[in-house]
Amino acid sequence: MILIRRFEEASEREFRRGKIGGYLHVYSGQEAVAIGVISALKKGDVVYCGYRDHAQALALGSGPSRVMAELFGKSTGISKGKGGSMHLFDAANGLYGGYGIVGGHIPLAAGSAYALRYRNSDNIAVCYFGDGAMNIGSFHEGMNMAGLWGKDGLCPVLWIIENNGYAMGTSVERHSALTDLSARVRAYNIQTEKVDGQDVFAMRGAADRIVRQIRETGKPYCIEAMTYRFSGHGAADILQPYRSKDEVEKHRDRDPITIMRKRLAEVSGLTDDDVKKMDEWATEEVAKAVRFAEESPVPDGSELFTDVVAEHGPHPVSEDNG
Amino acid sequence: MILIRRFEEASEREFRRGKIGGYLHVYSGQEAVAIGVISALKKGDVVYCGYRDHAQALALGSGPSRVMAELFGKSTGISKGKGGSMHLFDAANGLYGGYGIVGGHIPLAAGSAYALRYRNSDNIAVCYFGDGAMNIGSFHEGMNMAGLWGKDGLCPVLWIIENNGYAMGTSVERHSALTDLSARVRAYNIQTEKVDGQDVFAMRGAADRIVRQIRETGKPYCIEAMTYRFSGHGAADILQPYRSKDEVEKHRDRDPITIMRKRLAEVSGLTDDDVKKMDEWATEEVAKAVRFAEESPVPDGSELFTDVVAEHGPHPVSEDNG
Amino acid sequence: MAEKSYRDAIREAMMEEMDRDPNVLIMGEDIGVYEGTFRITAGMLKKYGPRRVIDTPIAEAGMVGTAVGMAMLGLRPIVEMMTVNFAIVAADQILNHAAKVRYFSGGQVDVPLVIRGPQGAGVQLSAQHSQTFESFYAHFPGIHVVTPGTPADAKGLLKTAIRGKDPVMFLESAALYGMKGEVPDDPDFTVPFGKSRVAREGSDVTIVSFSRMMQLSLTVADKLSKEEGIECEVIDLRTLRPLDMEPAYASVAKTHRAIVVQEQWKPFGAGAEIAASITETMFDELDAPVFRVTGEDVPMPYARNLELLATPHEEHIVRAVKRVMYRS
Amino acid sequence: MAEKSYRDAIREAMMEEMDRDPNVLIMGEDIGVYEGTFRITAGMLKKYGPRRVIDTPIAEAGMVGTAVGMAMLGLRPIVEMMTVNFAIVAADQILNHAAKVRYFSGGQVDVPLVIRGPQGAGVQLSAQHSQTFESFYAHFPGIHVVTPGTPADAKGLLKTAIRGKDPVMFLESAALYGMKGEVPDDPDFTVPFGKSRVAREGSDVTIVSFSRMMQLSLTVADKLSKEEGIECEVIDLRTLRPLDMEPAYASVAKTHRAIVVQEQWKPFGAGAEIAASITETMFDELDAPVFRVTGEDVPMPYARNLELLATPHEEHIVRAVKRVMYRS
Ligand SMILES: Cc1ncc(C[n+]2csc(CCOP(=O)(O)OP(=O)(O)O)c2C)c(N)n1
Ligand SMILES: Cc1ncc(C[n+]2csc(CCOP(=O)(O)OP(=O)(O)O)c2C)c(N)n1
Ligand SMILES: [Mg+2]
Ligand SMILES: [Mg+2]
Repeated sequence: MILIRRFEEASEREFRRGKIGGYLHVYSGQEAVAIGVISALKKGDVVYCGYRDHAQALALGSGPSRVMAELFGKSTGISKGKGGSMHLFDAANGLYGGYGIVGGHIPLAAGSAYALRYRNSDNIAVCYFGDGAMNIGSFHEGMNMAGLWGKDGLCPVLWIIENNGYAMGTSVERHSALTDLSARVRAYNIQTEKVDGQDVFAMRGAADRIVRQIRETGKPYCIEAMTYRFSGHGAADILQPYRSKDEVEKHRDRDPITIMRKRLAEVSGLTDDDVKKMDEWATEEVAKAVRFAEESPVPDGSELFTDVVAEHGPHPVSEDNG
Repeated sequence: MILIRRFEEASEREFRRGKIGGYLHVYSGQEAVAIGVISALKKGDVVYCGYRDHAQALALGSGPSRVMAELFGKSTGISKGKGGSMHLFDAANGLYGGYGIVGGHIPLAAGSAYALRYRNSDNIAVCYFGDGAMNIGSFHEGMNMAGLWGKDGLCPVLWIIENNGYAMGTSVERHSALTDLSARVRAYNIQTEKVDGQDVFAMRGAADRIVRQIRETGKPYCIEAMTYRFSGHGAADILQPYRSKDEVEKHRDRDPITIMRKRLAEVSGLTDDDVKKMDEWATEEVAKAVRFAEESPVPDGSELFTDVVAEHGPHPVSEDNG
Repeated sequence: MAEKSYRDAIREAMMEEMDRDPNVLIMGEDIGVYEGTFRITAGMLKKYGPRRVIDTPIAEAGMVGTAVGMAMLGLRPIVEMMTVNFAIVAADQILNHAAKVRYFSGGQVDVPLVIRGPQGAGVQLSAQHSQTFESFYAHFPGIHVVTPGTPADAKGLLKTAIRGKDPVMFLESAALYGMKGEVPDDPDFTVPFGKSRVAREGSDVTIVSFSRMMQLSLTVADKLSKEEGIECEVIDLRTLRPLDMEPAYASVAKTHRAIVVQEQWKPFGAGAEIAASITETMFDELDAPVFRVTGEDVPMPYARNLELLATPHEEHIVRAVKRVMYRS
Repeated sequence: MAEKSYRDAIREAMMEEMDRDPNVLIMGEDIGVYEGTFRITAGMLKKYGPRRVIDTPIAEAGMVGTAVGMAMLGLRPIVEMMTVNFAIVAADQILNHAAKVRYFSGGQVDVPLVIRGPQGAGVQLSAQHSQTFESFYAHFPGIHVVTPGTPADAKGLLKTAIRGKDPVMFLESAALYGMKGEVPDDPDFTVPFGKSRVAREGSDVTIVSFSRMMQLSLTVADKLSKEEGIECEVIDLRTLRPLDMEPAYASVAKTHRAIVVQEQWKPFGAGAEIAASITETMFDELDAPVFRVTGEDVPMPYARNLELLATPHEEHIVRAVKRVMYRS
């Protein structure tokens, strides 16, 4: 979690330095939601997220260097620099993206869950999405199909609502007719549970139990993680006219890292010194990642034309362009 | 209702005779759902439906002749023969269509409701859709927006689920994760009520009360009408492998026309003779409609190019086609 | 070789591939219990069971999206669209997800996904149900667009689609379902993508087309040959993405005249790409501009007489052929 | 006349029309409290209140669908798409509902609806966020497709769109938002649809384009004039549906050579229609085939160097101009 925080701070910095382009959506404040669940998974499970995906990639073990290189658009990035921040992808580690169309990935996760069960695996799919994503058609269609397939034990998917209170600048009360978002999920015959998304132990505890249940039953389940983002929606969201400084400050009291530290101090005697060491390690890892990204080469021009399709790839129009 | 039944029988007959083309979806068995609600409306209210729309048009007063002419693709049809069975439209009488993409019309109704309130009218919008339509994204998006706007009294819309148990050949249990379809609507903060869709008095009673409430509050409301279709999904649905003859027969016991007759006999002394007269009248009306449709001219060829856009209409390619 | 309908060819292609590869499955609305609105999938639920023949809710975006998720994990889903018109509600899943995930993941996944169904006008289904979508989908890289015009191609191209690694929009012509033709018996008979074919040889005018309009062009070509001694060479494009224009170019080098025939609206339709490509490459060989025969630029009307006016017919093709021969 | 940015021109067009007509309202994601991702709607919520400036949930199909319902009852909704890419999820509402209801109702309703927002590549938004959609929408009858290339046109065409009776896809170029230009002060200044304009006169080669690529073409034309004495005539199409090709034809009658410049993928792109139309009508006047300058046929990559390779640049236009002059 500390690594994620330092990573996100660095990525915001590098964005301002112009090293990172496009849109950049960081996870600061929500770390426990990624870590709490992903640490409960096993090899072969697959994870889907939206464009706010750095934390999931790091939690799955993609490595800060390759993730940062992706943000820099370098050939050493996890997607060879072709995807960028919104489209992190690391199939070998179980990360199946990183999608930019809000809610578009939700049916994909249901389908992957079906595929796992179709092959009689006990692996599961996990799908992160925001509160705002729950208003788009693909959420609805994906949920209903998951609920239906779940009746036959054919849809082992864990839905995670990252309820951070806002879709960009629109608060939950202003974008959803009913603010009890879980109620919507229950209407598809899917069990739900609200969990404190600032407390990694609460998240992990729930995840352990629920993941086991999903593996056994093949039925979908939904965690509504109540969380908060500390940064703007994206790097361009400077003014944040939709919330007050006070509100943000108040939520900083429930920083998931502080909560984790306190708790670890209590149960396993974590000292300030330990934390300092962890912090130094994280800072150094991230600095290394930035150096790696900076020093890596950009993709070769020929990469433009690869990976479009497996066969019958594009004819470069530059050849006819005059 | 008798008129509707006779009309639908005639349209099925004329379809078999090749006088009607395209898809044909009749309302037999569901008549009380259309009549019960539409009879409770007033001038200026607007009604939306899917492709199963003959009954609504007749209930709104479009007249059997003009509706039948539309099915025949004649210039005297309510849409000049351009829409056909799936796209009945009669704005003057409040019918705003007639849509063929399942669920696509649901947001339209919410928007029209908003427009009515925006202008401070106390008119309302009514929107019919099937159980199967509740699985598509536009249902979800439209419902949530209605729920949201309803919070400010800006969405006077009455949703009518025509729950006839099947989406084409797929039963509710097989297409919806939760068969309590109203629960889905409540998840958008919309009040719901299940009503016996075979009993026109039950429908009318509920509609009277609910329509009044919607006019007053500007908030959406949803009736789940429990009904059944006696004919196939469409004229092409001959085999009906998804349901047994027995099942259909069982439901015929609850024919809305029989229920209405019995009830009227009880409360207002309707005699068999009265019914016979009504039936004769309806049969004659429908026969007239068929004659009218048959004798009407087809649209003039020039009509092909009108009504595409208000300005900058199409250039006939037949002029360049060789 | 056996004589088979276009419909049966499609059905057989699917069943043979399902027999061959347990990863192949099919999903769609009313394909199982109901046995398919066009009966393409009749008997399949019984034979393969509900895990492999999935009746879905009315949720085209959900269907395609879940299929993308299946495909990335190695299954080979076939998604049946009751008609291709309904795929518009899934356009984002098709064009922004299926067609792009290979690219933005840097090639980490295959997406072996076939989306298939009937399209086209002709039976008074009016404005929302009568469209064809070849140019709509073929504009986007990352997805193949297939438009078979014969039973043999329907079978061979569908097998290629199912065995491939990429998403495919497999656009069938509803009007051709009943058409019969010779289909090879070999269960490994496939037709490659990106290989247009000369459907009929001729020396006077090149007609470039695909799907049902290719068949109509053949009819016209035979007539013109018999009645007026005009020999048209008909090129069947078969797949619009990848698009193989070489046979068309070779033909134009011989005939010096070409027309394109498509069913749908002229503006920004498939014919524009074909005509522009021919001109770009074969300008010096052309003795006349490449004319396009297309449907009228209007939403499809319901009335039978109007519908007939809205779609291309034999005489339009005849006129265009004569026009490029400066005989009109 | 005053110098204004393309962004302010759009903003002013909307506000003037909202002042003029209480039936005009605007809806979209984060246009109110957030004041718009591109700040086009800054201050509008405050000025017009939440009934007329509606922050919507993330539900593009719902937005367009509700707006169609409003428009049929006489309101004039403007739907802002945060970017036009997101409109794909509403493609069915746009193309099957907004564009067709006038027709299948036999002309019983007007649908005065404007769907607007930025599109185009250039700031590393990668595959799902960098597309342009002119040919995608312009293929369908029943909807106008507008592609303004200057601040004056942005304002004048948007006013025409808002005052009209038909649905309009108003495709703005995100890259032009900051561009300045003279804009007439008259609050009734409008630019009609279907009137292409000569953006620059020239006698050697006709360049047909629209939106940002039209601006790029102007830059190239000036350079070619100064550096090589080649005089290009640049035609700005302004609206792709209705499409007015007359000025392009007139120009080709003079220059006998033409190229088309578009940002998006070549296959089945807007350039194909334009090139095919020119050839169809002006074949005998052409001394060279009409070449197309387009973006590469790949989903947009994220890396800056690849993105630059994927989009058309000055040198591509220069090369195409020289090619039709047989100077390459
Ligand atoms: C279909 C679509 N519409 C709009 C957008 C623009 N957009 C990107 S993120 C976002 C807000 C999403 O909010 P939420 O789902 O709550 O996720 P969070 O950003 O809070 O994690 C919007 C509107 C988009 N990417 N896709
Ligand atoms: C988006 C879309 N998908 C599929 C269809 C084909 N289709 C037409 S009606 C129908 C069944 C609808 O069932 P329901 O909503 O329950 O209405 P009912 O016919 O029972 O009145 C289907 C699948 C369609 N018209 N639109
Ligand atoms: Mg959120
Ligand atoms: Mg039903």
